[in-house]
Amino acid sequence: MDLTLTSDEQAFRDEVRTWLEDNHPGAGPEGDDSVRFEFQRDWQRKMHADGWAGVAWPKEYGGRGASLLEQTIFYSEMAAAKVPRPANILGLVMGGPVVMAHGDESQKERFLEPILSAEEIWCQGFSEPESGSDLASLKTRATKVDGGWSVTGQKVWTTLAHISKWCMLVARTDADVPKHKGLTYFICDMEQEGVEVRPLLQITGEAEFNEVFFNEAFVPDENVIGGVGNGWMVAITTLMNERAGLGASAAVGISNDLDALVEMINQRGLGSDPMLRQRIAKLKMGSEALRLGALRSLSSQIKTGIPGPEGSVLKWQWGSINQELTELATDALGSEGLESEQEWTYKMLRSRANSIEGGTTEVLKNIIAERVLGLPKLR
Amino acid sequence: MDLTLTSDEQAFRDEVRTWLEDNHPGAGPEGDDSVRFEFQRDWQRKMHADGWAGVAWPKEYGGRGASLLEQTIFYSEMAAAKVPRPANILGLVMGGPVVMAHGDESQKERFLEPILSAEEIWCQGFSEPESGSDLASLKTRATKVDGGWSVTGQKVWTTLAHISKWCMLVARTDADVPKHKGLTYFICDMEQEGVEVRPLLQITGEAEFNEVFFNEAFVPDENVIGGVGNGWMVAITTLMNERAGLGASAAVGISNDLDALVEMINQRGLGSDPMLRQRIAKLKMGSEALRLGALRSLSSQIKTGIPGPEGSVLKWQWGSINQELTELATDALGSEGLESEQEWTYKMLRSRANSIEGGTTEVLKNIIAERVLGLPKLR
Amino acid sequence: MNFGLNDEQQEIKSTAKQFLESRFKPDVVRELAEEGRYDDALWQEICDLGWPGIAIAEENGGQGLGMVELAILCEELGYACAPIPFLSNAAAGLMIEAAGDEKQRARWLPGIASGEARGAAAMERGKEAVIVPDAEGAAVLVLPAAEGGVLVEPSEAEFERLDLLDTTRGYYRVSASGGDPLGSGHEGAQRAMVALAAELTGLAQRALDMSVAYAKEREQFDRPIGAYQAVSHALARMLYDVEEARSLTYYAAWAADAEPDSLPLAAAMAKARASEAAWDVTKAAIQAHGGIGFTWEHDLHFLLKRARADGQMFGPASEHRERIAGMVGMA
Amino acid sequence: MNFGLNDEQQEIKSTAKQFLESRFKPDVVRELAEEGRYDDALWQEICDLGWPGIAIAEENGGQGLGMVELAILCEELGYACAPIPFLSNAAAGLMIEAAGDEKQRARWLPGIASGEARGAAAMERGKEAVIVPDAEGAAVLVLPAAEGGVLVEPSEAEFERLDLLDTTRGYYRVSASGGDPLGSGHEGAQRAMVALAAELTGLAQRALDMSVAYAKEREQFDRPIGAYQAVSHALARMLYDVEEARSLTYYAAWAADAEPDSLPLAAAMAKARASEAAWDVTKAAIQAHGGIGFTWEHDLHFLLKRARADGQMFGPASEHRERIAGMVGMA
Repeated sequence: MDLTLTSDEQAFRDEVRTWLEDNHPGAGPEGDDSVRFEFQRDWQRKMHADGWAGVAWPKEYGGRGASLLEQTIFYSEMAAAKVPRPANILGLVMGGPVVMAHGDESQKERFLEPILSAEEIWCQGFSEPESGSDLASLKTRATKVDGGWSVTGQKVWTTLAHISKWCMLVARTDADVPKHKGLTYFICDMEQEGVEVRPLLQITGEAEFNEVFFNEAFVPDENVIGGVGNGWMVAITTLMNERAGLGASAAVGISNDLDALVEMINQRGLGSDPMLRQRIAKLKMGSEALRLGALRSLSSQIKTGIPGPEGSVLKWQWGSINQELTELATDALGSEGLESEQEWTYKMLRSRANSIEGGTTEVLKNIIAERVLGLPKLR
Repeated sequence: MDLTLTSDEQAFRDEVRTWLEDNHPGAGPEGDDSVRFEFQRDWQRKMHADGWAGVAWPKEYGGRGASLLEQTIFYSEMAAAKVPRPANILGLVMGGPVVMAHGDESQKERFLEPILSAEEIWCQGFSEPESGSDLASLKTRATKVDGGWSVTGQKVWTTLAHISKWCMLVARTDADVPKHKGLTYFICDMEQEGVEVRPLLQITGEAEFNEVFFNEAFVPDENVIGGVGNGWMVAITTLMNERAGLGASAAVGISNDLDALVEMINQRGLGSDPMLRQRIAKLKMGSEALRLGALRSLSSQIKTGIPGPEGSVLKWQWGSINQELTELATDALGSEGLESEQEWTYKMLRSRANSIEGGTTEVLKNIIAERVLGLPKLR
Repeated sequence: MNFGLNDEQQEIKSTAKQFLESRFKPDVVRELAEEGRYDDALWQEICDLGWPGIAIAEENGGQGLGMVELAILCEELGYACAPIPFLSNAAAGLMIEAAGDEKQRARWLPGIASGEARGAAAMERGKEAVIVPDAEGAAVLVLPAAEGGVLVEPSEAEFERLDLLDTTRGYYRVSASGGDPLGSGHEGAQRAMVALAAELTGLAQRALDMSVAYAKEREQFDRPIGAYQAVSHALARMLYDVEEARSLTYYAAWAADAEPDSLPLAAAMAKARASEAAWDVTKAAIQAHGGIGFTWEHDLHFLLKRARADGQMFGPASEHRERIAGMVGMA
Repeated sequence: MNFGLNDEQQEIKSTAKQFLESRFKPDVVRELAEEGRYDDALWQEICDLGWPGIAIAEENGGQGLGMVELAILCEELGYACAPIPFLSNAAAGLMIEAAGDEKQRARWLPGIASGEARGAAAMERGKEAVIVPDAEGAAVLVLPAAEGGVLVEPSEAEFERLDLLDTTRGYYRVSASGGDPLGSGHEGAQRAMVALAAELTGLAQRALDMSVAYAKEREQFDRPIGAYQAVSHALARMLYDVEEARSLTYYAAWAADAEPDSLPLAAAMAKARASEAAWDVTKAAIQAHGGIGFTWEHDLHFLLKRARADGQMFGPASEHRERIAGMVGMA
């Protein structure tokens, strides 16, 4: 056990840190979504120019080929430096990896480079109104037509859909087999008539997500990933990619917010309030346990080569800590915490989704019970 | 809505109060179980002599025929005066009522009076090691023999078994029908060779409960209650009796303990500790909510004539408040709270069973979900 | 002893529920909340029903009923999440009736009771610039002062509309100096806290009912989600919270009129418990609904946000608990 | 960077687990706990393995390994719920090594390392009459003093055996005056807190493992209770608690040797989190077991009671949280 970085690891961290210092794009412009998006796209281009966009991607596909630990260092440093997310985040962490893992050579040729360069933005079409936790029950249908597939159905919670070129779409291609088996994974062109995107307002008043309606949208055969009928398996791999390595940078985000919270409390002269002190200490322990849990999980993944199911614990921890942290902030603000324009109030409302998005806490507990503890499956 | 007592109700309360003042037996002797038991038996005899033992029983069976509200007043005053329990508590609140509801005339003749007078103590043989929450899965078997039934099996959590004359015993008389249907309710004589009672030590070190082993114990036909095969229905009625009306007196008990706790905290100079103050306030609210919830439930039962499923909420509240209260006490005691001889430490350990005994909290939540909220039954 | 509603109270409750259900349909509430306004015609209807004066003495132009009846209305208004300037007016009435002299009562209570000259009360104690719901359009403001409160006419006050997360009600920051002092004492504020607790109880009950309905209907993995203990036990816990809030609230409402010595403690308990219950229950309701509960298009967030704002009025639960500890003898 | 055990540490862990499993079988633990005594032969075996000196420098007669290795042993001893005078001796060693002068180290550490002349340390800071585990039979006692600690020989101290709920360990109330003062500083106590946190983590892990095994095997309503979310989600929560305790504990153990500046905060976090985790998890384990978990004949209560006693040593979690708040800048 040794939490210090080796000299190689330290050199990598220093390289990242220096690069981030030299290239930090600043807080970015205020303004509407499209202004913000252009800012993030420029940022990703800059990252890509210096070989940081695909930090986790193998070199042969234009990535940096960083090790798991290096990826963790990179994401943590990004979070610590408070740089923006790259514009094509879903392409980088899901779309690219799924094409690399399950795509054929011509798909790799076609799709990978524009992901890195942010020329083509990606979004994810898994969730549907009727199938949230129960992904395999999805109803969007793809029917075979000449040269491809005709897709009809509705997806929801689709981040970035309105600016995306490609959608990672899972649809039912065979209704006559058990529900996990009839699914296929497509890369669907969003720029066509059969695709309609509507913004989905959240309780915060923002539209971070979209609903996407497919009405006989066309997907050519060459955009099937992993073969017809293998959609479930391909999608599950993608979802696991979503989890891996994000724990450590999420912990950095929490830690940043906790620092800001302590400062806010002190500024208001509440730093000696015994109840606030207890709650801050609990958050500190939670935040540190999250950071350390992510490192333990990473160490084990480096050793064994496979991401363990304990990623579900990290996601659960993160959501619950973030909810407690932002609620504490609005509590400390008193009636100011009721104000719509208060950043902490926004964060508190936004945090209510943390126990739903990317796996509800209930589903995470099921996963832990079944896959970590080995308890019998709920029938 | 009017929480004040009517003049009749007030008169009844004053009568109870005066009688308790005049007849309070004191704290009773220290000493072993049998000394304590004799003390409680004497106390019940005194209650019976003045017509208070069967306060809820109809007059025709030697009871006082008190209304639901009067019963509540009576139990609450008992709790407030901190008098001991009558020795034959299970006979009074379960055995008698079940005989009155389901017994035939000769059974009423035979069993009721000795319950009131505490000549014959009763215990309850429902739970088994393999069937805790799932009562209907019980395995104790009664086989037809000449003139009666031969019982073999094991019961557990049997309070007072070692001093009981009679056991309310549910056993399987027909293994060939679905599990709820093959049960029969017996009154089994504990004073026979086929019955062996072993004390069951709890984590407190006490033996409040027993295990009872039946080895071809004999029960004559005339001791079947409610007919062969009707044991489930009879038992369920009995269990409902266990809940009704106890909420209010349980709330008085909590309130007494809360007063004692505040006093203890003040004595130790901790009354200004902000965290203790928050926790005490929560307990006060919980304690009051329990008292008031019991009164609401009672009012509704008086109006509708049937005890509602909200009794499950009261039991849940009570258990959780008592666990928090006793844990707070041991927290406040610091390292003194580790001492085996500390009364609060005993109470804290004992309270861990509050969420298990008389319906686990998990089962109570199921009942609330299904019967109060009308949610679909867990399959 | 009857800790249930009597026939007349039951009648008030079901009439109110029915009326509010028909008038404050979800799309009406949504429209008003999104536009941050009230519907004058609906307010007029409610005035015609005599609700604003329900707990005001007949001699002051009210119906002369009590706190229990007012709590019933507030609970149902909370249940409906009705955008209506009811609560602040009722609070003003309670405060003036409790601590006003004869002249003050005669001057203001008839208008408050009829709703024709509304009052508005600060829902805080002992602060300087205070938040007053529904201050705009009120004929009189009840603001906190060192000892009890003070009556201020709108022309003597400055106010600014606040942009709070709860848009089902208008909130204003009011500052004023001087004014016409009320007598001392906190009874009026305590009564107003009970009314607020009743509203919170109603909000929580609504969130629970919506969740139960959703859990019966929504299916995942081939069964209704309400058949999973992960969901059903969470709903049972919501019931637990709502029931505790309701017991303490109605006890406080009853005590206000029948056992005034118990009111300070009872009101603090009701407010603290109902604030917490409504917040916890509305949060849990969003969780039970999953993604859809997090959308603007679903109605839950109006309940959540109002629960948050209500919970803050007259101070958060922790402040009341601190006082409760003192009242039960912690020293 | 590797936040996992290296091969040597893994070897220590599995050897310790295997050894303790074979020696401290449940009926052995039960017998010793019920009689409130230790088994000298078992202690001798542990001494022969060199465990008491694992973290003591070689020059002082120990093995010269570090806090991580000591934490591994403590976790396994907690897992076994072993009645053995290990922890107090280890704590004494840590305190003397951290704050003793050369003479004090030379005099006491070899005996502590070999286990032939045990030490015993008060697991409290800055009090008068303190509780010292395993004081009887110790060659030297480390007691708290105004600045750091003081070494007292048993002949100079009065002690009384206490009847505490945890009977897997001997607790004594010790009072003494004078003695041989150690240097100042809290490092030794902080290290001892980490050892204690490791024991608590082991206790919690054991309670979780027992609960998981029971939930797989126990059937109610025709299925294993572990198939019900009411049970399985509670067990998932127990895992959450255990994992947080373990992460913070091993971090603190690593920091003690590698990053001493982080130790004060890390030790406080480890102790606070592990105390709470062990208490919550052992309570939840009883609940998961139902009635049988509440019986004396089941082994869970030994874990519960030791978790309670350990949690109290060096002060309860709330005290540490108060200090943590200060260390993260609350002012």
